[in-house]
Amino acid sequence: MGTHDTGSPYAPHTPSERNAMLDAVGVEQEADLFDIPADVRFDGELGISARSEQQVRAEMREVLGENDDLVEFLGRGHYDHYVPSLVDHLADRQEFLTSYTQYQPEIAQGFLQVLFEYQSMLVELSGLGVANCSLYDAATALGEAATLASRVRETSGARVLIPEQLRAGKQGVLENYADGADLTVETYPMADGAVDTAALSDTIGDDVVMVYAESPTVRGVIENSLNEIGSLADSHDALFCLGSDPVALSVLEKPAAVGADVVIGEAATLGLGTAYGMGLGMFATREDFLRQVPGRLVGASEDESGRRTYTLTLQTREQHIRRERATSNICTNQAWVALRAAIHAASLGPEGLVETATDCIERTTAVAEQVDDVAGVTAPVHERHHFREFVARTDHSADTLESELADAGFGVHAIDDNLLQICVTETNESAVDEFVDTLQEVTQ
Amino acid sequence: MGTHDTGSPYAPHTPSERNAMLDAVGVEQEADLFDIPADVRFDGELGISARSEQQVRAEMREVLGENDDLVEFLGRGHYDHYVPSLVDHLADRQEFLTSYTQYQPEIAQGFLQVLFEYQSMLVELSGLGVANCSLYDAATALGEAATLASRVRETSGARVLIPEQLRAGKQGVLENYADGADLTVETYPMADGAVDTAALSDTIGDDVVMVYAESPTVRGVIENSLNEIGSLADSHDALFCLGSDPVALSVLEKPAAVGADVVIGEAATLGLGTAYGMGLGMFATREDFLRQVPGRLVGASEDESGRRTYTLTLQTREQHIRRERATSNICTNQAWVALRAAIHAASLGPEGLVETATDCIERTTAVAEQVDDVAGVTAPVHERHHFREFVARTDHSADTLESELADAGFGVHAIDDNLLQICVTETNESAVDEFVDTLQEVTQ
Amino acid sequence: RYEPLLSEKNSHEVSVNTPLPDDLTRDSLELPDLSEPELARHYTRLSQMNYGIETGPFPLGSCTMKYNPKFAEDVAAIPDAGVHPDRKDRTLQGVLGVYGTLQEHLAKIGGMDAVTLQPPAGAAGELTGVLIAQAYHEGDDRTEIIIPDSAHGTNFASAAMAGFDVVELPSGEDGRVDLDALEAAISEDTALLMLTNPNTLGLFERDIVEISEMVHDVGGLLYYDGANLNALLGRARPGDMGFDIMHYNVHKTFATPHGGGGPGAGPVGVREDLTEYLPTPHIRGSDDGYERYEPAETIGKIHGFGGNWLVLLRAAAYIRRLGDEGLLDASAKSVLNANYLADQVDLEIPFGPFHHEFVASADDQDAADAAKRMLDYGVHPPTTKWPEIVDEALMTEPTEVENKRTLDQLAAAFNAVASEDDETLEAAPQRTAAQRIDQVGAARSPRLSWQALDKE
Amino acid sequence: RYEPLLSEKNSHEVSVNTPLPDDLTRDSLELPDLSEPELARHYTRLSQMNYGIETGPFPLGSCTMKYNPKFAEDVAAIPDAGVHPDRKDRTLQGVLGVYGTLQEHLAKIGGMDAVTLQPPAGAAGELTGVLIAQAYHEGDDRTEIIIPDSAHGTNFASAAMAGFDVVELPSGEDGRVDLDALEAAISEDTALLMLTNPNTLGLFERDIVEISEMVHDVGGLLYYDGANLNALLGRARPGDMGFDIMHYNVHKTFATPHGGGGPGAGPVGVREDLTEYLPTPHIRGSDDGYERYEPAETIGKIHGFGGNWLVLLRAAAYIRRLGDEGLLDASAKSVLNANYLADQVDLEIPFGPFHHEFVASADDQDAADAAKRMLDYGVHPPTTKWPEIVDEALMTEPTEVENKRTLDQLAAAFNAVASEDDETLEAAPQRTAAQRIDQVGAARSPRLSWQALDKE
Repeated sequence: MGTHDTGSPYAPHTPSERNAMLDAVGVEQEADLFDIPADVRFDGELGISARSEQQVRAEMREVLGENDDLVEFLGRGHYDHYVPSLVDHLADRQEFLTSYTQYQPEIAQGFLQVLFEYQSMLVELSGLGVANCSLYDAATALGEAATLASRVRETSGARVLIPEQLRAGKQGVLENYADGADLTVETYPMADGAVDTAALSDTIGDDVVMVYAESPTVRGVIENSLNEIGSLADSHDALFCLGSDPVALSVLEKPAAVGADVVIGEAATLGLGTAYGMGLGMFATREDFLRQVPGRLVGASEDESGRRTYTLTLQTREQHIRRERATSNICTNQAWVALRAAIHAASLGPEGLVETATDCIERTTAVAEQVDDVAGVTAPVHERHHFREFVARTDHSADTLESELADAGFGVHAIDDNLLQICVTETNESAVDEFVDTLQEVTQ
Repeated sequence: MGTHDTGSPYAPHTPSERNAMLDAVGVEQEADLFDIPADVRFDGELGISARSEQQVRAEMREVLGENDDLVEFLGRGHYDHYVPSLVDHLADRQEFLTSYTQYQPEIAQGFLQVLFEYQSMLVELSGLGVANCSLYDAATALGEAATLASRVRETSGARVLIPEQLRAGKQGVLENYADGADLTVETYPMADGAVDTAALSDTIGDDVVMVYAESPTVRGVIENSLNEIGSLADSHDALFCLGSDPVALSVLEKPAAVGADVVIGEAATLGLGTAYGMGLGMFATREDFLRQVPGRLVGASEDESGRRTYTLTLQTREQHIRRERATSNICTNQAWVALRAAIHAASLGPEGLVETATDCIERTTAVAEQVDDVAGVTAPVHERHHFREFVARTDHSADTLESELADAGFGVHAIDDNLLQICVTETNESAVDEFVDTLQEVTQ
Repeated sequence: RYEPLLSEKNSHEVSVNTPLPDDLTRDSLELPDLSEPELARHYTRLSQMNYGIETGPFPLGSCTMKYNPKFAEDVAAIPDAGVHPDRKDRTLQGVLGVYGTLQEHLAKIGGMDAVTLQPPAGAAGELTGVLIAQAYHEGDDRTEIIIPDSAHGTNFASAAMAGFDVVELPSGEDGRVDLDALEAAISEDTALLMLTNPNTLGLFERDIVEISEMVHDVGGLLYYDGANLNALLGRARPGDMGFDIMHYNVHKTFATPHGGGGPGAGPVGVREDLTEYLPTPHIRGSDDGYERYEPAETIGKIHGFGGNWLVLLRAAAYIRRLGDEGLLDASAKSVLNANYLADQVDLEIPFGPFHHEFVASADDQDAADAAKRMLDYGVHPPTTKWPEIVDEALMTEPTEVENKRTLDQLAAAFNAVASEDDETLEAAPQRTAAQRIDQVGAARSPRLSWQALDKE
Repeated sequence: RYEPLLSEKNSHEVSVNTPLPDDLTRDSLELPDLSEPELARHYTRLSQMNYGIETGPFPLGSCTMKYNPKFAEDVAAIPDAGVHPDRKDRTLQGVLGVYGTLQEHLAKIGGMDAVTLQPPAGAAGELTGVLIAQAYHEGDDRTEIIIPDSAHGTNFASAAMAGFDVVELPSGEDGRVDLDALEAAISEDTALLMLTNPNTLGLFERDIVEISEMVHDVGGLLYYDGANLNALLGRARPGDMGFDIMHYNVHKTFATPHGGGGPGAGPVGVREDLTEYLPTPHIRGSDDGYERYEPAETIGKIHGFGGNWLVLLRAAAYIRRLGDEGLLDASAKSVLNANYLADQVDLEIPFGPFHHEFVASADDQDAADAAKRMLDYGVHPPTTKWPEIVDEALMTEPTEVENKRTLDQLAAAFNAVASEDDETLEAAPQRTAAQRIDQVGAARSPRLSWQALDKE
């Protein structure tokens, strides 16, 4: 408002200040400072009209209000957990939110310590020796795992094996990362929603760089052959990369104990809630691969006074120093989302985390039973243990059901002609009864 | 969650910590520390069941969702102005929000300076020499003005004169304050929505302690005889107390210039928005009444190093020191709301504030014209200048119209058999056309 | 650390031009004129010169500085809470529902029959209570209110504001009400006896039943100052002790933020036969949901509208979060914390057994100086020099939100300061944003605005 | 100032008991176990040991640390924004509408024909652009990407990640692209030339039209690194200069918070004939509103879902807030600020005329030490020792959000440090939460978790 109302409201110059500055640099107007040849100068209008803060807020509320009101029973790699109020309020402190990468650690001890604590939590959850302080999301983390595998593996090879049931986006990102490293991505079969280890055994060979498996899988199945997969990979000098998430890992067997060399996954299951797929790439690996880890690492150190401090470390792996020989091109990462996840995990504590995860098992079983009770619907399709979500088979077209449920205010996945996938957490469980009733109606 | 899940989630004691502490004080359990005679011990249940944070938030959203969705054209002493995002974000910093009264100024310089700046803004707006750093609301500020008047007036007297058109709640609070000071409250007539100065002249006498007038009035009328009222009061050695608000004062003649001895009003027109009547009592007065001011005052000082600092001052006026001889019983005040108002005012700046106020004049005129165009409706009823709101007369029962408009999603005041009052600011102006259409329908 | 005033950064005088006649408007307005980035830094830096409950312990006796749960802020920000009070009741069932439920919860907690939420602070609650007593006694010629010498200053001021004479009751040697002194003070002129229990020394008034009978025998009423209610949550209720009227400090007991001095809320509970005196409007359930009504003998208004709604809303959320078990635990841990801290502190504590707070004596040190020195140890000091019944009082209330480590840190600060000399204390604080501030000078030549500074 | 690790405060090992068979679960989990008040203090204190843009100026060259408007945070918190990506398009018109509009706005700002919002950061944007170039050249045997020596490190790494050979282009004596060197580097093997303009010295590549023709003549494409776009807002557009592909750094140019390192977002714009290579899904308007579709020749996925949505949403709000006039003013004031600050600084600035940033030389001082010493003057230092074309570089970008007073304060810090001796610089910083940190030692024996510390 007022004096600052013309131009950017975030440029603080008063007219007299501006004039004094123009005088100091010896020009009449800012335009005189631009050294842009006339033929590439832009004199047109962009056609974006300025709005007041109040107007933009109202407009954005209105536009976003175009989203239908749905109770979402959606998962498949992006999940909603209740985020404690504490997380928002602390993460929004400007000292965290508006700070930069910690290249001056002496005035960034706070963020560095949070990231160090985040890494430590992942070390506990994965059982592996080192975790980085974030990648973009699970998919890019999987891509980085493959390129790490190609760098650290002693024998040559080009194949990366992934399960046939996998989120398409994850596979797509992996393929883009793999291409540049001259890797090829192949799928191996699954049986009843889990890894078909016999088939995997047939497929694997010494030219396999990395085997990827998930638990829980994209269909919510808790994989029961992780040990076997780990051994298979190991026997071919292939890395075993396990996909999971911090909530599941709080109760599942430690990845390190089943032979995982890398753990990736979606750590935004803590701290963020649904955000149209925005995520937080978890990445942990064995200590001996330390110098091949992509992304930033925070380490403990001492300052001149001998006190413990924290700093970004091993930066010679990174692009701003090693350039084309860097372990990855990642620079801007998801640090603030990692901070949110760390605060959320701390807020739950070990009991809260285990309780949340246990609920994801018990609740899913209970809801699958309810869904199974609907005439013409079978659930879960896979006779497996489930986490958060499960697949149901119906006599109807899944697409039609998805549409009809959306009209009734519920979101589910149609994953195949007759398969629906349903995800339940503490944030939508109160709507389960109503959902099941509606499912009953639309399948009649 | 977890260990802290039993009992208060905000008591941090782990079982082992608790035991160590019980050991140190030499008891088995906390109950042993209570020295409550058995006959007044409560062993029953309160019957309030504990809920998770998620549950309470959901429940509160649900309960508050029982409010109908109305576009409110409501004012009469409680107003909605757009509060910039900056206000929420800065005021919510815990250093402000969770701090105590500034009895240790050395670690409370931040809040003290904000309150000092708030006082200074009110000094500019009122033209008076001193402003306190908040009272509860306009009504209690009016009550305090009356008791101040009874203390500072040199001749004896007991009558306080108030306009006949006044918010009932304001009069009610004033009467409670007046009673204890042995004052009586009397109304004087108004003519066409403004003070009937002839009638006031007839009513006033040397036994009048204080004359109160408002601009804008409860009906949104800008009073045009303030000078005359000020002179009348002065000629009887009565104090002239003017009721207004900071937005209006940014364009209206300075209260000091029309002879006001005290300015009170609702300063939560800045910084708070509608909050079911929660407010911020503005209180400014002449410097010579300084030692009779109710509430807290922040003053500038120096610290040992000679640097300028701020501190609560003149505390000998206050109850915690002077007890029954205090200028008021007020202790806890509305400091944080004052902080919000100060940030809001700073955010607008002088131009923004004047613009907001000017809009309150121009917009109200325009909307009154629109309403006047509705067949059977006359607006404004008073041939006066208006601020934010105006009164309209209809052929119908105002109560019925109020009800029908509520059903259609609009809130207005029914203030008399055939009078509606309508308030418009930047927060509801976008709904004016729809409102006028609806008014047309319900008055057909 | 120093942050200039807004007015020193950039001030701007604008001309005022409105559609109004010139004689109704001012010519110009001069106020600070800064952009959002500059303001964000200004207030952020100022906040960094301020100590809040998340900065560290805040053991101010009688103030009950608890941690304020973050979720309550989110509850207060629910858009449906931002409504105007002049809506019709039927369109306002959300707000009225919260009022109705909170009234019930507070009534249960205090053992009262009805509760008004209108008083915007504890002192306003006191005035409400005093006015209710006045209305109840109407026709009688009861001019006196009895208040112990150790009571909060607001008790005295509130009584005086309603026109009563204050009769000060000297404390007994054990720090509690002296029944003989009470006997001497009490009479047919007694309208009200105002008590805090536990009192400001943290002591439970063991003779409360007898006191209640004495007051009621002369036809007076008994008022409970809720400042120390945190000690009794779920364990004892003023209503059960014979109190007729009480106020609750929701910004103390129910963890709503103190906000640098306010807003708070001071709901008032009464026994059944005083219900009709409550301020108007009162809220009650009806066939059509909740409704506002005017009690038959109402004392009228104590706040222009319905009180500090957003504070009440936070308290409602807090009470529901804790429930019976949480409230019971709050009193348990607040009393444990006070007793543990007292045990660790090497100072004399003349009176006991205390509950949620204790008053230590700084002995031959000046308590105010000792407090300033505690600032240098990074903690907030206790309330000082009050109640006067203890020499150089350090009135200390850690509340239930502190853990053992923090209490140990606090005790270390107490003990370190106790061993220091007067010179060190008088020179304190040294490690704070500002050094010792000249409060006498500030009061001697008051400068209360930047305009006053400009005049110098 | 020192705050213990969460694990040092209280750690707790819980047994894991679930309905799962034991062999699928871990036996126990050990993590910090603290209550909300303790956590609130922990993170609040940590925040107090961190410098943000509201703490003071943040003139990191190439980083564009702007003030992040508060209202954009409120926009990102609108409940309707918190949705799952697997909804059907017709139930997701709100999100898709924001995508559609932001795509259009960015296209206009960059002079591009289509924009994807999927890349979650600038480097991901680069990779996207490189993959698009690769797809465009499919069948050709173009193996090289040319990058100036002064370019951001990510350019090199992104090119390499896609399997290209990097050809480094030496800067000319004037700090710009040397056309002769380019002529020598360019060939039929050239897939892409990646440029920043203004470059990292703040200089506009005056020969950009000629450069563009040279690249296009050999069949290569031209890529614009958007890191410095703030200098050109509304004044020049990469698309008009001949760039075929570009990325935008919304966390730089469009004032979304850097978040201590991320998240950002790196939308990529392309000229019309590259539209079909964009990542999938892309968003377009249709008769039924907005829809997601798979472009015919898509490079596939660059993020598992649709990118960093909540960052994009903030940027969308910022762009709408500023509009044409605000964007034009942002570039004006950012360039004015850089030039004014440079004028006040008593250091050599070898190259010019610069725009939004300048690179000064610390001369015979170590630039990194000089930066540490600047911390003692309460400001954030510039980027140091890069680009290497300037000895002991201090790469400085104040952005448009600083006022004259702050720029003067920054200049005073530069100048004060410039006059100090090496000893002082090497001992710096002294007035910060931590003193100089041993980074060499941290890398030599990495301790990257509290578990690693426990092992010591």
